[in-house]
Amino acid sequence: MTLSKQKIITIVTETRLESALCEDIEKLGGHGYTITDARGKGHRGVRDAVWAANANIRIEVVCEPEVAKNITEHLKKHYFDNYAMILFTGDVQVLRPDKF
Amino acid sequence: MTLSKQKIITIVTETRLESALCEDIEKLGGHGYTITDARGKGHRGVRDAVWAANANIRIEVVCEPEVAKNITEHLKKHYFDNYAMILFTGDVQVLRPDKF
Amino acid sequence: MTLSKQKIITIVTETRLESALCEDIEKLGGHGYTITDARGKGHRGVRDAVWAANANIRIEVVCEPEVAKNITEHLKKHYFDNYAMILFTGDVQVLRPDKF
Amino acid sequence: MNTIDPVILFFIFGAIAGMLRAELRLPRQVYEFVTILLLLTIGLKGGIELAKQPFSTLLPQIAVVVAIGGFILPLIIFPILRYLGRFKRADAASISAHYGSVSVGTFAVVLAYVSSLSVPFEEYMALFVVLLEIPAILVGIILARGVNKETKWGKVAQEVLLGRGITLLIGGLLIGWIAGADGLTSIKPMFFDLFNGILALFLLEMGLITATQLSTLKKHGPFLIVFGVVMPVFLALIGTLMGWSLGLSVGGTAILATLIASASYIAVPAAMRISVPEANPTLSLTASLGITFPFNILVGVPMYYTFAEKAHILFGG
Amino acid sequence: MNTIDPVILFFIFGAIAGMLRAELRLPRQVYEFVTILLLLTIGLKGGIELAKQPFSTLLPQIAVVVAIGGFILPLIIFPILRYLGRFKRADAASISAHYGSVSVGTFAVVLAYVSSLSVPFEEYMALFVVLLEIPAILVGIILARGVNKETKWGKVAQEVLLGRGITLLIGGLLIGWIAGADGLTSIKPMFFDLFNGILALFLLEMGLITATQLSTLKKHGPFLIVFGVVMPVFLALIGTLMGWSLGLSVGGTAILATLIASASYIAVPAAMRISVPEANPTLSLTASLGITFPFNILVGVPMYYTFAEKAHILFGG
Amino acid sequence: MNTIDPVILFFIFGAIAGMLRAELRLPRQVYEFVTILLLLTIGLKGGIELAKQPFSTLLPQIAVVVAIGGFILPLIIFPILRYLGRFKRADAASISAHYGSVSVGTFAVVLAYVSSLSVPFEEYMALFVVLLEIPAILVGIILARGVNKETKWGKVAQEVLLGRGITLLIGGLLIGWIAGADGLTSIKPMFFDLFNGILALFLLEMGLITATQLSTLKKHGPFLIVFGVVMPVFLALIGTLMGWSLGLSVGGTAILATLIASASYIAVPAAMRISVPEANPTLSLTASLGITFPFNILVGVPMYYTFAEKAHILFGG
Ligand SMILES: Nc1ncnc2c1ncn2[C@@H]1O[C@H](COP(=O)(O)O)[C@@H](O)[C@H]1O
Ligand SMILES: Nc1ncnc2c1ncn2[C@@H]1O[C@H](COP(=O)(O)O)[C@@H](O)[C@H]1O
Ligand SMILES: Nc1ncnc2c1ncn2[C@@H]1O[C@H](COP(=O)(O)O)[C@@H](O)[C@H]1O
Ligand code: NA
Ligand code: NA
Ligand code: NA
Repeated sequence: MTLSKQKIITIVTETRLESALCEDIEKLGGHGYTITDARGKGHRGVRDAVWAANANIRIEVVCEPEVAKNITEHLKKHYFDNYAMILFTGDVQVLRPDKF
Repeated sequence: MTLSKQKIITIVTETRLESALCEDIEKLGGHGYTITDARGKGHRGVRDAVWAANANIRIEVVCEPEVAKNITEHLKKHYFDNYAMILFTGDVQVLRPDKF
Repeated sequence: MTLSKQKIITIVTETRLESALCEDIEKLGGHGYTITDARGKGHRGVRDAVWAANANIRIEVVCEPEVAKNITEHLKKHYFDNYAMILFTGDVQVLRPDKF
Repeated sequence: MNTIDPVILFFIFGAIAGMLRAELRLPRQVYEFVTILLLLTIGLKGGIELAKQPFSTLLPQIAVVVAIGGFILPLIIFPILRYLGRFKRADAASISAHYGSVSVGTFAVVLAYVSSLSVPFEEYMALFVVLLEIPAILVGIILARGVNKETKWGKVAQEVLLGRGITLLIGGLLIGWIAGADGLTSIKPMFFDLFNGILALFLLEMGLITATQLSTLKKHGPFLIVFGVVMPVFLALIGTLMGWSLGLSVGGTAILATLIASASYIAVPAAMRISVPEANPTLSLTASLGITFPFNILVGVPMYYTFAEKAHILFGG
Repeated sequence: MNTIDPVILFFIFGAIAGMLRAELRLPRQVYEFVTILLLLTIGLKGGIELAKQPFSTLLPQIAVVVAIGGFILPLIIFPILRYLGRFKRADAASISAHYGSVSVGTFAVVLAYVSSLSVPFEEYMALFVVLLEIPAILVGIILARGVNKETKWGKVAQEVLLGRGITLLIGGLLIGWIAGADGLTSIKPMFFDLFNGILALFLLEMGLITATQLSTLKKHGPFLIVFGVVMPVFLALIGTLMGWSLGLSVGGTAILATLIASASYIAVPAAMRISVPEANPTLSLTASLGITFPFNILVGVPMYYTFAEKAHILFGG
Repeated sequence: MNTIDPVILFFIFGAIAGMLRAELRLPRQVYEFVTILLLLTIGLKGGIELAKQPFSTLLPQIAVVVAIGGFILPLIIFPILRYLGRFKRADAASISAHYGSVSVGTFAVVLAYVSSLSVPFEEYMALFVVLLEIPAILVGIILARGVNKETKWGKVAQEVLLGRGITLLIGGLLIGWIAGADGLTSIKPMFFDLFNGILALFLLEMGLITATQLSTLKKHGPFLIVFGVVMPVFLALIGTLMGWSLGLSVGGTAILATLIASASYIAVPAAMRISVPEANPTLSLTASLGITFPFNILVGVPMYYTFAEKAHILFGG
């Protein structure tokens, strides 16, 4: 069993961006993503998910470093200024690198 | 305060496997797990959690590298071919290594 | 695009601590947090989220190593003995270090 | 009743909204709530009727319906799929299990339909929903695996008998049976008065889910489409004959025919996923949920009612 | 009706509990469920009435209401915000869109109010909720961007037309229109009998949400507060004139006035967030949800009803 | 009423399904929804009755019930647990607080029971649910800590008074009190007609939860089991005497006895978890939820009703 290295990008942002971001991720070369509902607090204040307008999602994408870089840059350019959003990247090992 | 190194395994898969996987994890030496409801997309298409048959869970297990390896191999053997499932491993530092 | 290093702390604990922990995190220098609902199993048994008393939350804080250390020590001192709780730390790269 | 039942309009609305990709989605928990209420109510209704007559008088009927509907029919469906449809063994077995079992949603629709016609029918029909859900699953597993020692029958039995659908139906049946109609008056507003409204919400969501299934239709060729339309009609004809032979009323015959014509999309997929994981779940769901379910509730139910009427005119009774 | 409507008491209770930071929160899925039921029921009621009269007779009314309410009013509101309020272009445009559109929650309250008075009114008013929700969004986008080639109008249209609110209202309208009042009796207990109870739960949650908006009030200075109170009264006066000129009954005039006076807090924020992301969403939400919504349901509705009565006495009709 | 109440059948069904590990689970949000409706309705019912009589006439009753039920009883229970049961100080204090407080679920069941008997009772009893929930918590904290300066009483008060249960009960009481029975007719279908159905769903889920508690029973030895059965009977006897002395009707006496006999499993566990975190929550939950709750609703309620009848025959009144 050999594990190979990949990047994982985690994005926390407004629920309303869900469909737009999913499209973006696929266009930029992500082969999959996982989404969970979330709430939280950041520079744009408390987002406590009491109603849809104030709810967050947490998106994870496991992908090649290159793709991770593209996604990061794309989000920085198109969303960071106007939306509640954070993004961070980590290292993971995966079983089947070809899947990602 | 000394932190010690451990592995974290994250599994994203079909909701229906929940009880089976929890049993497996314990048998293979995992001392705990955390589960959140999720949705997503991968090679087996969109799993948007509109109904139970199409929902994902995200399981995290913090454990010894050895246990992580066992879990990975077990899942690869028993589930990867027939179920929507991804698995990735990362490094974490924990407070009380004896807990995991 | 330069990414800078930060720590990510993940806490899994009883839902009832949510507001107390959020206050603590801010006092200790965390600039934000993300929360998802969770269930799981650990030393204090199965917490399957069937009702509020038995549900978990999963809190993530991206922050400076120093802040991560403070949060860890604070939680260890005030909550570890009496509450179902685990905590682990990992490394992440973030876009705008000033945000965290 | 010349006009279309409003609950069916909710289904059509959901399907169209889904096809247009409207941002419409019952929260999953609401869908589960609605499903739980439907299952409990159907069980309660059945239980009330069971209380009115000795169970033993039903035994012959039960034996026939279960033997034919649950065991023989999936065995007839399997070779059609395997040799005519050229499906893999596991897939043919799984689809046979789906069509040998029944759909609670379809049952609720035919119940609402027959009730709206104000014709009498045997209310204990709910009992058949419970009894017909299970046997086809066993047949399906055996068709896929043979009588294999490796199959963990204990696990399968648990998965099936203690699955949510069966548990709620049986629970409702028992409560209805013990309490009787009078005993249940205090909970009538919740479980009986709201039934059609709850069914409307359920069908709205089913429409949305069905629409998402349509996208997989293209991939699976025309055989599945033809199968999904022709098979329920064939099954309904057999069900009509069964109902007539058993001496059911016209209403009861129509309900039994619909039940036999319906295909499971909750209990059986769950059981197959665990017991025959190599079967492709989208094939069976596309057929049962994407084609047969809408066909049955839009076209089938009134058609099968006509079958029942014709049978009673033709053969008498 | 001298006493305060109980559904309003639920709003006040929610607001107070929220301000005291009580641990009270409808689960989000329950709030969505309640919203879905409200929207469907409002649509169904409107549809039933539409079925009673030829659609064409309504066309002139529709044209006037949409032209004035949806297009002209936001154009009047914009300069007030831009030059009197000194808001940034995007913010002024976004707030104009909110006030040019309508609030379904406020509509439900005025519906309950007028119904409790047992005065007649034009039930097809629900149609206006649908029709007034959209135009102001387009006006808002153009005000923010100019008639810009870059604006993806296709996306905007989809976002707006296929958003949950509009979809459910239209779905309800069509189902009510096709089935008619008689066709819907079987689902009446769920959708009509529970309406006020569901509205009470909705308003309880709205009270809680409103309370969380109050904390942002201080930040945005007194202009927003004055605007949030004066603007709806001004809009209501215009709405009253419109209703009277169109020959609506007193009840219908009050409903139209309230509708025009109301500001969107669901459909428009969602659309603006996507189309004019540089507009600060807390500004418009503070105004529409934190000030105008509570003002309208607590003070406005009875006041606007008096407007309608006065107008009919003054001008006759 | 000789037959068992159907809502109790739902509890038994849930408990059996849970013990068989059936895949049955109300989504948490649905459970919360159902709880919210129960609490609001109980509050509303109490409020309507309060509106009928001057509050001052109730003050003497309130003083007695709260003094004995909320303050004295937990002080009697504590030494039993500490010296007879050999529990740690914190655990004994926490369990005393649970039994000195009350259970809304049990209250709902006795309400349904007495209503089904069609005997009169004092409907303002709901007031006691609110008043009895709190004092025992304070007593419990003091028993655990002494009158400690470190205890953040502000936080405790907030936790308790603004917890969901109390907030909804008080909100309901006030709304019912302000609006009165007539004012609430428009929301009757939701809050009153559905009450028993909602209670049935609540008890179904409580049965499932109770079943999960049973697994912890073995660990905690026979003392807890005996305590969980004997204590409520003892408390009910005291409650019966209290009810009779205060001149309550037979129905009201039975309700008060049941209330005193019941143990909290929502408000108190939450407060203890925050204020006395070193107390083991599974001990108190096993007793109150795993033993006393099922005992009370299955055996206790009818038994306590007999107590009330006997007391009124024996002592007159
Ligand atoms: N330091 C942080 N750690 C974890 N999550 C964060 C942090 N900062 C922000 N978030 C999450 O990201 C969302 C948007 O952040 P912001 O744009 O800073 O308001 C917040 O609502 C939180 O859920
Ligand atoms: N590259 C990826 N990054 C994050 N999550 C993924 C990725 N690929 C798959 N997933 C998740 O894993 C589930 C199963 O994946 P699959 O077996 O590829 O269909 C999907 O439904 C997603 O939730
Ligand atoms: N080894 C582990 N890996 C992942 N999650 C864990 C682990 N141990 C405990 N947890 C989570 O942390 C919660 C509290 O843990 P504990 O205090 O050990 O009962 C559990 O309910 C789980 O959700
Ligand atoms: Na069938
Ligand atoms: Na408006
Ligand atoms: Na008590």
